[in-house]
Amino acid sequence: MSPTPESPATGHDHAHTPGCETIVRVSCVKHAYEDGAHVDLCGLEFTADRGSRVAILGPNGAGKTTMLFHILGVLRPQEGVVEVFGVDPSRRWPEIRRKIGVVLQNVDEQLIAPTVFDDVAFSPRQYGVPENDVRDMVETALELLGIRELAHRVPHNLSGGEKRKVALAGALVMRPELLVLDEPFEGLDPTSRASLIALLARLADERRLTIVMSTHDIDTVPDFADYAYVLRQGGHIVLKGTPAEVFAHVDVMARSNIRPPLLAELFTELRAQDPTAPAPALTVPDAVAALDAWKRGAEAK
Amino acid sequence: MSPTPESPATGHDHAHTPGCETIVRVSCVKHAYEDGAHVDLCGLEFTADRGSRVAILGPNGAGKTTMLFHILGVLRPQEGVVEVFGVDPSRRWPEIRRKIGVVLQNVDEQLIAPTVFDDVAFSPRQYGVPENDVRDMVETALELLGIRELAHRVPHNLSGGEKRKVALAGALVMRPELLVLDEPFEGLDPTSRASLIALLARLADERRLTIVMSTHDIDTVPDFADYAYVLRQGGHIVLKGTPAEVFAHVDVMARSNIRPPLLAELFTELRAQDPTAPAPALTVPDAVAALDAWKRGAEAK
Amino acid sequence: MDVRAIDLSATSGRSRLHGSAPVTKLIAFGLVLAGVVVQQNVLIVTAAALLLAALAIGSRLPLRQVFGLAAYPGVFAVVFALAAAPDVLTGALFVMRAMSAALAAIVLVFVTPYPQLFAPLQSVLPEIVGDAMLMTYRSLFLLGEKFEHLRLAIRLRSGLSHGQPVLAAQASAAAMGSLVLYALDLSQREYDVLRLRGYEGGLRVSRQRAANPAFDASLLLAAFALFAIAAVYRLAGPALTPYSWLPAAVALLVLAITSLWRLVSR
Amino acid sequence: MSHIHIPDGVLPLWLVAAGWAGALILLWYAARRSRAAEVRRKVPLLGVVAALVLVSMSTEIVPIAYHVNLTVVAGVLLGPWLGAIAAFIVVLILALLGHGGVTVIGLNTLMIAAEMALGWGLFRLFVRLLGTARVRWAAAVSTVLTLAVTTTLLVGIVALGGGAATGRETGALDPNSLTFANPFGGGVVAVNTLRGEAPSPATAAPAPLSVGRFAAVVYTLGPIGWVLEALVTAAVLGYAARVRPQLVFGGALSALSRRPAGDEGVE
Ligand SMILES: Nc1ncnc2c1ncn2[C@@H]1O[C@H](COP(=O)(O)OP(=O)(O)OP(=O)(O)O)[C@@H](O)[C@H]1O
Ligand SMILES: Nc1ncnc2c1ncn2[C@@H]1O[C@H](COP(=O)(O)OP(=O)(O)OP(=O)(O)O)[C@@H](O)[C@H]1O
Ligand SMILES: [Mg+2]
Ligand SMILES: [Mg+2]
Repeated sequence: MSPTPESPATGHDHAHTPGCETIVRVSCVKHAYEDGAHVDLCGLEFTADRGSRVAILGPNGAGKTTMLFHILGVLRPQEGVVEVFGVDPSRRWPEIRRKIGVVLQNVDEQLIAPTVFDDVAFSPRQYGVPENDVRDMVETALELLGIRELAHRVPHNLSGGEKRKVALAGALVMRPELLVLDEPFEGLDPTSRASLIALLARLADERRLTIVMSTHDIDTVPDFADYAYVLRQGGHIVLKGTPAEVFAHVDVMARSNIRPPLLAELFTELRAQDPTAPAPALTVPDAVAALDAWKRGAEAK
Repeated sequence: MSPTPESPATGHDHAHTPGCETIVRVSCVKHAYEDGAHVDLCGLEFTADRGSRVAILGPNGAGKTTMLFHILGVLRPQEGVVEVFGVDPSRRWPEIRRKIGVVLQNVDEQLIAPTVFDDVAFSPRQYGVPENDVRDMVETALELLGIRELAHRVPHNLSGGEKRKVALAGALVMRPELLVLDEPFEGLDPTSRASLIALLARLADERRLTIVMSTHDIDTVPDFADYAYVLRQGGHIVLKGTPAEVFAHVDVMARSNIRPPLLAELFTELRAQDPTAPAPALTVPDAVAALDAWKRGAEAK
Repeated sequence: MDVRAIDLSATSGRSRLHGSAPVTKLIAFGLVLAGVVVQQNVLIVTAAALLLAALAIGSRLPLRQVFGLAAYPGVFAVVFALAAAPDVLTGALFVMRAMSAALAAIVLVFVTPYPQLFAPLQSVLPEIVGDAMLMTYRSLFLLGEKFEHLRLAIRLRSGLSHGQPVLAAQASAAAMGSLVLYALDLSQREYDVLRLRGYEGGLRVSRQRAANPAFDASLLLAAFALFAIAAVYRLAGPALTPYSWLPAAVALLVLAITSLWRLVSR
Repeated sequence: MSHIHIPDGVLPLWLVAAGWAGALILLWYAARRSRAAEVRRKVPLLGVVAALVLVSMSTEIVPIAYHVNLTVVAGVLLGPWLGAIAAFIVVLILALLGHGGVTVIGLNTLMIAAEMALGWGLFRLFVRLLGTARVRWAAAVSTVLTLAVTTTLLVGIVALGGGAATGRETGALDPNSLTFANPFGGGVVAVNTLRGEAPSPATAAPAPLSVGRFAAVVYTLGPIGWVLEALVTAAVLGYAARVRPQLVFGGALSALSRRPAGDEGVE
């Protein structure tokens, strides 16, 4: 029914295969909220390998945040298996928390210390890092995000974009191996969005950081993600694969209330009119090249 | 420097011209916040005519929300003129408030009653409408947004998209003539976004509702807006016109930290490679038609 | 909210007083407060008030807010003095005492961010109290902003209209209820955040250090001198009373010079 | 709320010292008592509720210049021990704004902590008596009773302080509007230091305190404030009980809308 870029992960067996180490695995987790809302993350299995960038897509209320909360051990699965770095995060979070950086949907509420410096220093201090090393770590993290000059500012006087960068610095300060982001682009203007994507891509490459994020911004997915998962209302995981593979399933996406990226839509419609039209390209340069080639082909005939 | 779709509005004179009644006018308003942040909404004049749908674009912190707050009379201009329905909203808000519906950026902050019904009924009750009529008005508003079944739910427990619909019902319940929306699409999935756009378009047509909204979601602008204004960092209004006119100014947009919509970018790049490429089309059907025609033209040669 | 103006001044001010170490300022504040409270001589207390005013002016604090806040306990003291003081001098003493004590506290918070004040207290109070104080600081701004937006939304939806007190009161109560709910949900989300970020007790702030130790030393010296003079006047009492105009005159001079300097160097 | 607006240097030293001693002992004890609760749960809750009380004090119910205090609401959510800690934080921050002297932080902490504890206990009691369906009534009645008791406590302190006790917030008025023209504030403040004259500070003659007169005025005028506070508290708790019932009836600490994850019990 859907493209599966890898054989289904079964148990820990391939956790030690170099180059394909599974960092996160969510397997048919069911969650019932107190007020009766059900999220059943069944269907396909969710996995994220080391160094990969995974996007979770789905309509409002599908269960994206619920899934991330299970990965972070904030929720405990009533049924099903969650494994992060090979352990159940809801039971053994203290063992793995140093390896995980988190930026939640509402960054404002995530900044808890009275200054930017103290906020970024929060985790290292709690883990008992000596104060001198803390200073170095914080400065490195601020440097990475280009916000050293904010160090002594107060969080509530920062702009939305700056707050997001501070939260990201706080998530990256312990040099995590896994970064979990809930709708990191919400409320950012397109340019800030593009620079955040570039930053994350650079981090993922330099540090072999694994990134798992949920987003509604479909058009950024091809630029950013190696893999995409699509959730349907109710939590069912209905698609997985590379962005190109996923977006090819226009019908399944539509049932998940997701419109394909504009370019995918354009190419699909174009093909409906004219079967010789090129296969969907998902980024502007690819699309230009494809269209140009197509038209040249037509001229040549 | 920019396309101006109408002669500059000067004073009230054309307020009685049928079909071109100016509902909102913001003319070189300057605002200084306590902490020293300046927003100077100068440059072009901002106007919104009856029945038109106007989008305000600009980078984070440009002053979009500040401009909307001036239109709503929440802020009082230290310099410059704001006119809504011909009066200064910051001084004579009570006279015009029944004609204006508002949905602010963060819908969570607008839910003020323990049930959806009471929340939507808030404004009519404050105006002293008899309880029987209140019931009718609320039901009509809920019907309009297709959320009758939510009437007795607790708004705090709803999903983000549902909350937004409730807020919109609360804004529409008094049958306003002007609707002011601050980033109405933030956090909505693409399908909800599309259906909200369709709803707003229908309302604007049926009721000759004037809609003024700010947004970062450039790709929805061509579908939604009749006019677009572009703000630069600092508040300067640098562009105004129909979406097609505005998006043609790629250079000015780029200086405002705005990437043009994907399709505009695609066509611009295509033209750079091949000067015979068609002029930018902003919606998928237009684009398909244009590309198809282009390729046919090439074949014919 | 006053808190926001104070925070803005404390975190963005650039005066020498802003730059000195919070501990220094706390000790100086304690000395001044003690001096004011033990003092029986109205002229000496007035001298302290004038010096504090000079400090506020010299540090370019927002004077309207500073003196507005200091006047508030003054009103209470005036009421008390009018009613209970046996003579004008005693009445004036009560008023000046209240106002200079308040002025000292207000100048302190206008030049020192709250967290920096809480940090030294943290070491003497139970851990949970210290942590909760720091948490209150952030929550205050989150909730304050939230409440402002709620009231704005209510106003835009025609609540709080004039002439309908019952409806307006109902709308206010609704805003309050909504705020309480938001606060509770916020505390749950903060719980998640604390857990995810590894919190196990013991919030720390980096202590601000003195930008200019010499200034700190002179500040302490001045505060101690003020306390010493007050103590001497209290102990030596009648013998010194004829000369009590002297400190007041000096303080007035300092105030005049500071004001002039500030006007000139604007 | 019976928040004492006494400036520094007015109350006798022994009373101030006793207040500080009492408050510090309470604080230590409260910190010990609440040790069972997980630190990650109580710290944000304390911060948020203390901030809530402060924010509510800084705003007023519109048509009448009355500012609510939400101390009973805070008490219901926090319980008596965490309530004491929140009381200290609130009073400390208010003192740094010049609202109440720094020296009287101790006494004020005791007053507000008592108010929260009492509000908590009475609300529990009345919910049990009246049932959870009449939460508004339970809230209103317990607020009125709480304020009546803490006002009595205040009269006690005034009596202890002798002639030196002075202006306070009566519970019904915004402190900012406490002017001479205000019959309520002026009355209370004036009467507590007057003997026979009309309660106008302008014509006040110096005299020792009459606790009887003070009490008479407080008990005749105070109820207006109590009722207003009770109405707001009832509305707020009613709203909260409707949306998050477990937080109101179980206390915010006991209620978890989701199970705490793996490493609970850090302490
Ligand atoms: N704390 C909660 N209590 C009760 N129900 C909840 C809670 N959180 C989420 N839900 C419900 O669970 C479902 C999944 O919610 P979730 O937040 O995971 O969706 P989402 O995919 O993140 O949506 P969005 O795109 O709007 O962020 C929804 O139906 C929602 O109403
Ligand atoms: N209440 C405030 N106090 C001080 N400065 C403010 C306040 N509100 C906005 N500003 C400042 O005014 C400028 C314009 O802000 P505004 O919120 O209008 O931008 P915006 O265009 O709506 O941005 P966004 O896209 O992020 O919503 C910014 O520099 C901002 O920091
Ligand atoms: Mg979500
Ligand atoms: Mg905005």
